[in-house]
Amino acid sequence: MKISKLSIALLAITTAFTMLTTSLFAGGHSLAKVPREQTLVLGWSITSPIGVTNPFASTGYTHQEANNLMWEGLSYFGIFNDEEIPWLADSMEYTKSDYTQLTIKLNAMAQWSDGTPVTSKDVVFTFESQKNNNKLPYHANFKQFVDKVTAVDDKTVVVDFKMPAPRFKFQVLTLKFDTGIPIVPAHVLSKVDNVNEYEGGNDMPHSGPYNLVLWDANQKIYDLNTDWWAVKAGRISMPEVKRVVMFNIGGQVGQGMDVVAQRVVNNEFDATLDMRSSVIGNILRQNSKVTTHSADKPPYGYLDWWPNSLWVNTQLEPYSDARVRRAMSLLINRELINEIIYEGAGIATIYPFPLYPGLEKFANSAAVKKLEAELQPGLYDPDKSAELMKAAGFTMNGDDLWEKDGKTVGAVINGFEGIHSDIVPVLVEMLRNGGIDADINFGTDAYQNMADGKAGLYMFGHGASLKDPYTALELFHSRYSAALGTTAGSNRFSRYSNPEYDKLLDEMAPLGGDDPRFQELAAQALGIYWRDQIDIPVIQWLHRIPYNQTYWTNWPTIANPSLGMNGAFWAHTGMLVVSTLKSAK
Amino acid sequence: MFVIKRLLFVLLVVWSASTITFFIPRISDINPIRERFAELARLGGFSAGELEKIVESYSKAFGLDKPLMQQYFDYIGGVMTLDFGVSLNKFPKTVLMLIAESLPWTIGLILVTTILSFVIGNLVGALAAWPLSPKWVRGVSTSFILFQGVPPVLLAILLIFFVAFKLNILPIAGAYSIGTVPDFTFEFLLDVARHQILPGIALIFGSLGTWVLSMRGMGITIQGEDYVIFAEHKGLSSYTIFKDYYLRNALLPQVTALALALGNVITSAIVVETIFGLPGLGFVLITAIRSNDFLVIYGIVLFITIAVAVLMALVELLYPLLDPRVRQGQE
Amino acid sequence: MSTATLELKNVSKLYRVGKKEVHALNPISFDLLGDPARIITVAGESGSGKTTLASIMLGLLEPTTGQVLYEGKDVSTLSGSQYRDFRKNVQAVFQDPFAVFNPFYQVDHLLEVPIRKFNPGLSKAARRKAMEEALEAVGLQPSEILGRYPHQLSGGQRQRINVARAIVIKPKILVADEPVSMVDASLRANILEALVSLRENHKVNILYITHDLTTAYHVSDSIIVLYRGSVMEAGDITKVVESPQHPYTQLLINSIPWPDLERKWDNQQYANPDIQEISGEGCKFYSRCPNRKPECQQTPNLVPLFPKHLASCRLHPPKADLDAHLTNNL
Amino acid sequence: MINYFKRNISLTIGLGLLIFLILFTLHGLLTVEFKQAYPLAVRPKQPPSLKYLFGTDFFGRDLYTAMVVGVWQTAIIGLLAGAAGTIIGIVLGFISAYFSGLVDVVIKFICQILTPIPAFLIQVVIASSIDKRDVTIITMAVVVFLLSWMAPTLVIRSQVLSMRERQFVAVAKLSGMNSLEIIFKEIFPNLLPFIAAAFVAQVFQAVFASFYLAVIGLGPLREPLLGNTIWAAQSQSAFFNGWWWWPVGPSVAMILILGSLALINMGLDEMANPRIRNKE
Repeated sequence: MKISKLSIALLAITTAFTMLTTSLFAGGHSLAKVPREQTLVLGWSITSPIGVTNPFASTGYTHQEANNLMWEGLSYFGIFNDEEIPWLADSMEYTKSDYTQLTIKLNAMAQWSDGTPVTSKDVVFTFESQKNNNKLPYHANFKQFVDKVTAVDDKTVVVDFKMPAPRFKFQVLTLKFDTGIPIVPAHVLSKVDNVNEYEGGNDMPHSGPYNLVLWDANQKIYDLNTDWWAVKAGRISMPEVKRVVMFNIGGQVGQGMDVVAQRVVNNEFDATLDMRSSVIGNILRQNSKVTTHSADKPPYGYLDWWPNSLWVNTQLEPYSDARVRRAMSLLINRELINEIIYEGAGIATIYPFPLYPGLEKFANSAAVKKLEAELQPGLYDPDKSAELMKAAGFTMNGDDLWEKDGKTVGAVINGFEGIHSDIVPVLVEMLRNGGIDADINFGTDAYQNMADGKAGLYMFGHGASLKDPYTALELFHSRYSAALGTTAGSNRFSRYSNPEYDKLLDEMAPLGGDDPRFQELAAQALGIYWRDQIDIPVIQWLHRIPYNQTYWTNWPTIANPSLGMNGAFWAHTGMLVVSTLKSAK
Repeated sequence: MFVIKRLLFVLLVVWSASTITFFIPRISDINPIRERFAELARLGGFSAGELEKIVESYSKAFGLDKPLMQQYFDYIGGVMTLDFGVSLNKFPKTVLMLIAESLPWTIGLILVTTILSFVIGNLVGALAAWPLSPKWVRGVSTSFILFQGVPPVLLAILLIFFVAFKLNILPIAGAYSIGTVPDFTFEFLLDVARHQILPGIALIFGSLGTWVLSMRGMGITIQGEDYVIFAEHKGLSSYTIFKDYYLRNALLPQVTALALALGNVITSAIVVETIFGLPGLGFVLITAIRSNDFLVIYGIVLFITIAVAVLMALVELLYPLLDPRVRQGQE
Repeated sequence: MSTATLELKNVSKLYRVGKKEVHALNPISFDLLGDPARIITVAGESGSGKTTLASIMLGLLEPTTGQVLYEGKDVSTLSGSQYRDFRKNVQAVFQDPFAVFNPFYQVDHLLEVPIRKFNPGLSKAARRKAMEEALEAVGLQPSEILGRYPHQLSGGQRQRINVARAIVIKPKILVADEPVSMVDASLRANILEALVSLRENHKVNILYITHDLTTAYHVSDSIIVLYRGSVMEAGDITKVVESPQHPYTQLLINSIPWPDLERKWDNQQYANPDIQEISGEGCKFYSRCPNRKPECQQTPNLVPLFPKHLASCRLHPPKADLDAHLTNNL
Repeated sequence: MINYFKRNISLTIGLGLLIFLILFTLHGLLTVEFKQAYPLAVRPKQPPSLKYLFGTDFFGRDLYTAMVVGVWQTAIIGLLAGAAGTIIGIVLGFISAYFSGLVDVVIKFICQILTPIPAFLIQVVIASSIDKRDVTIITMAVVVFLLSWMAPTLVIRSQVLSMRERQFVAVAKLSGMNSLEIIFKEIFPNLLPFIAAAFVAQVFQAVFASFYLAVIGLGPLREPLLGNTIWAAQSQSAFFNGWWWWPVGPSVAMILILGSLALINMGLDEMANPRIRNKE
């Protein structure tokens, strides 16, 4: 055969093959056409397995990948209004003053997408499963606190606690940010042998406003359920978004967000995951229709609940010496961090919790202010740092690094490439300039190193306090202080142990957040956190989400708080963000 | 006999590749299951206390608590039946399912670009060596060798910036337009094709240089062969000599290089796919690497190895059909 | 009774290619005596086993059966000074005047190495002198040759350097494997002359391997005709060439366009070599032989027909009273 | 000599480029302050100017200094991995060809089995498996070398084998050389162009592979390795933010390095294989 003919034939065969297989695997769906102006396009990195919608499925389900549009909680929390939003439950109250009993009253109209009503049976099933199935995420909380769950009638559930549980309602039963549990349909899951391995699929009955209609490696498509109970119940008006497309932006090389940013500029995406501050500024400059939580002003976003510290393994030499921890904190120039990474926005922090209304009040209280002036947790002072290092027995070696017994301070900061690749290199250099032998690790072993306590330093957030500082401070309680060589739980990387500190926390536990005694104890605990430099607080975490108003308006912003929810469509409250959008036409 | 020998050889290749991929990750003590749950915990939604228990129970489910050699034999046994196990990340999806879903994209991209770069590269290489082509043609075509020094990944980055960002004439990324429902219509296929152009160009130019170089070498060697000289003396037109004697004979050995080159093409395709967000094998592989989904990593590495080994064997078996000289020699 | 300088005892070579066995050389025995020096031609077409025979004699190839004895000792067991002695005294001139040169070195290398190895004591000047003498002996200008790289010289020059190498070493036995087949005709006489003078002046025994009976007739004393690994005919060169007994030898000689006008160029049709391959048993020439008979399917022996003239052909009855040993007939 | 360079144009251009790169790096190494290749050293995000020849990046590295150090580190990886691969190749190739028999069969077989395994994939597996705290320039070189010694082994082996059949080897034997002398004095010198070509090819492979690993973020992250710089630029959306000079510099440098190596390799090929020599 002639070469030219051969190659043409080969090309034709290949093209035909590609097309055939593509269409085979895509599986010949046909969906009704929905015009772009009725469609919401979200850019997100989808990692969960195709077809897994069941909230109890272990390695798959995550509310972040638009499954929050299918599953609802008893109530939501509008963080910027500091206000609860009743949802499946009309009310949820502690019915004993020592926080040992909770009564839940469900909405009469609430129903699953297959027409079955949502009843106390579903709530009991959800709670009992969490309590008895150790593969479910809130198993520990239920086991620790819940004594029994009783269905009083079709729409009323009473939860009895083993001990005072003043934060249980908010932490576990209320959906906000990434925490809380959705209610699952008992009539579906009680018939399933292994709920952890049940995928759910596109058609699993759910209570939320959108039905999953297509899911492939590229995208997930949801269509509006016009029969949604919440509209009939008067919770909300009929959503204007007819179709939601969550498009997989994938784990690009170097997490190349520029492609994503450009697609926002091109009006391909209506919203995406959060951006670096330099990038979001450029998006706004290039497309005037795009706005942010703080409109077109820095910091172009809102405070997330995940303030990041340089966590320190307090049991590992030489970090076990509080002077070394303090010396490292003194090397962190928080002003400079604001300036070079965050374009001047005041992101750098000295707290292990986000400054939401309740917490800001606490941070500004006289007791805390006094401690701050005394301990100067945000101080940048290399000379003082050097003094402390000398006092701790270190000497400066020929490479300008501190050394003791021939060993430098091997400070490899373990972090996560996608979210920390701007801040960690800067921290490393700040530490190096002060004589700490620092380096970066963005490897997939970063978490392992934290959990095993092999390394000394980790860049990580505190996903804890939202209303009062208890949960954040409790992270450092001795009961979580795993010995070196054993595994530390998530957010327990400090391995810190101090009876004085524990006593404060134990006394705080049964108290409500607004109790004056609680505030007093919390200030003392924060004082110890600063004094001992349990970890080195670095930055508040911001969500700089671009909101494209070409097709959709009414995004939750400072000027227009809507229901007070944060604008992240991937948070549990994302369902409310999507449902309240208004068409720009 | 020859066929059986080749088959045994392929098996040995697969065995050694699976042994390497099995043991290398064990030199570190990363527990992929814990990493996965830690990531979920980081995203929120997990109270931390019970994490280790969950990890433990899953380790058991995946057989990670068995003795190493037991795991090894189980694993090799699985590989031989194309059972690469299940994905940790996308459980309960099996690795084979993930491969099957992503394979068409990769095959499409690789086949088209490999054939195009093979055809263009060899033609250019042949022209570079052909003594009758004008001097400037030889100069220009020889300079194509410089493409060897341009990694496809760089081309991909530059193409996205200049063609997609600045000129905005081709899609930036993805396999097809957002919100499009894949079906077997002409519009959809056109849409897919448009999305394949930039990654295709990156791959074609990335592998062109090698073909030009080897073809040029081959061409110069062939010129001296008796049959070419004979054809010249027969007074055949230079086009006929170029096409039927020179190109054809020089091209044959290149075919054997094709299978081996596939390994390199796949390497490039993996990174290019990831940059362009095409949901092919490379995309799945990089995602798996980032999430420590080690069974998926092994599975894809092995699958590609098997593919390359089988293709090499096939080419070796089919080669005699293409080249009559070898056909005779073998009998 | 002097010991044979080089003695081949039942030497044969068998190659295995896959399942096929190829007899490159069937058992052959003969001696090369040190004195008087003689030139023996081994003739045959390509594939007849000439080069295999040469390689075995040179110790470059292990025989499958039999032994090569140098001064009575098995060559494969030689070591130390005995080995060096063997190496020095059994030498070769090869066919390809380019391949023998290591392209990395100047041509001097070819002459210098054996001088250094076999005459370790020589000074640099003495070595140079030896090289120059040898070059002159083959009619080359040392100044034009030394310091050059092989590709800078012509084929004829290179081949004469090759012969010069033999002169430098002064072996007792020289295997000349087609020494002139790749050289311009005009230079052939020159090179052959050099070989003949080696025998005359240095008492070198020469095994002249060729497919060219004309040159063989001119330079050698006796001949061995090989066909597909077996000796077809052997003996005094004049006898064999002038009255060939074996049909194969006849074929060879008749296909030479002799300048003698009296002789007719025999154009007799020989059978197609492909029709019938006899492996193992039978006369090797059976399939091509115009005179073949049924009994030819049994392997014939090499037998004396006349004094100093042997042949292995069933067409000729052996003369029992004559010496059948190959050596004694050469 | 000059004539030869005139004839072998690719070798000439390739060597020229390489010499330029070497001079650039050497001059840089002698004049720059190494600290400026690391973050917080200079004003960040500055476009190229007289003060900052190649601009500065988001983190406040001087990109000229980063380039000098990066090319230097790339060269270390390339040379180390290239030399290791070639030396292993020479040793195994000669052992294989010299001892023949079982040793040869085993070595050849192992090489043939490992050859179809896509090395980059295994390198990715290795690089993502080793403890990230241990990733340095040296480990990069080792990772790259581990699966790249087979090609030179096979090339050297087959060259030795074909050399061994050459007549000058038989002549050397007749001239009284022993086997070792023959290998080192007769065969080895003739292999030099092949060894040089194999070495350059190895260096090319090593640079290429380490570059790929670094670009996908598997390199030693703090170092200004060329691939790392591109990785960092990508992860800070350099193009989108208009900091085009950040990724373009290292890209051009990488293309020059790989291009010069490819050209030299081609030139050496022409040298080793006389048939490919330009007939002009």
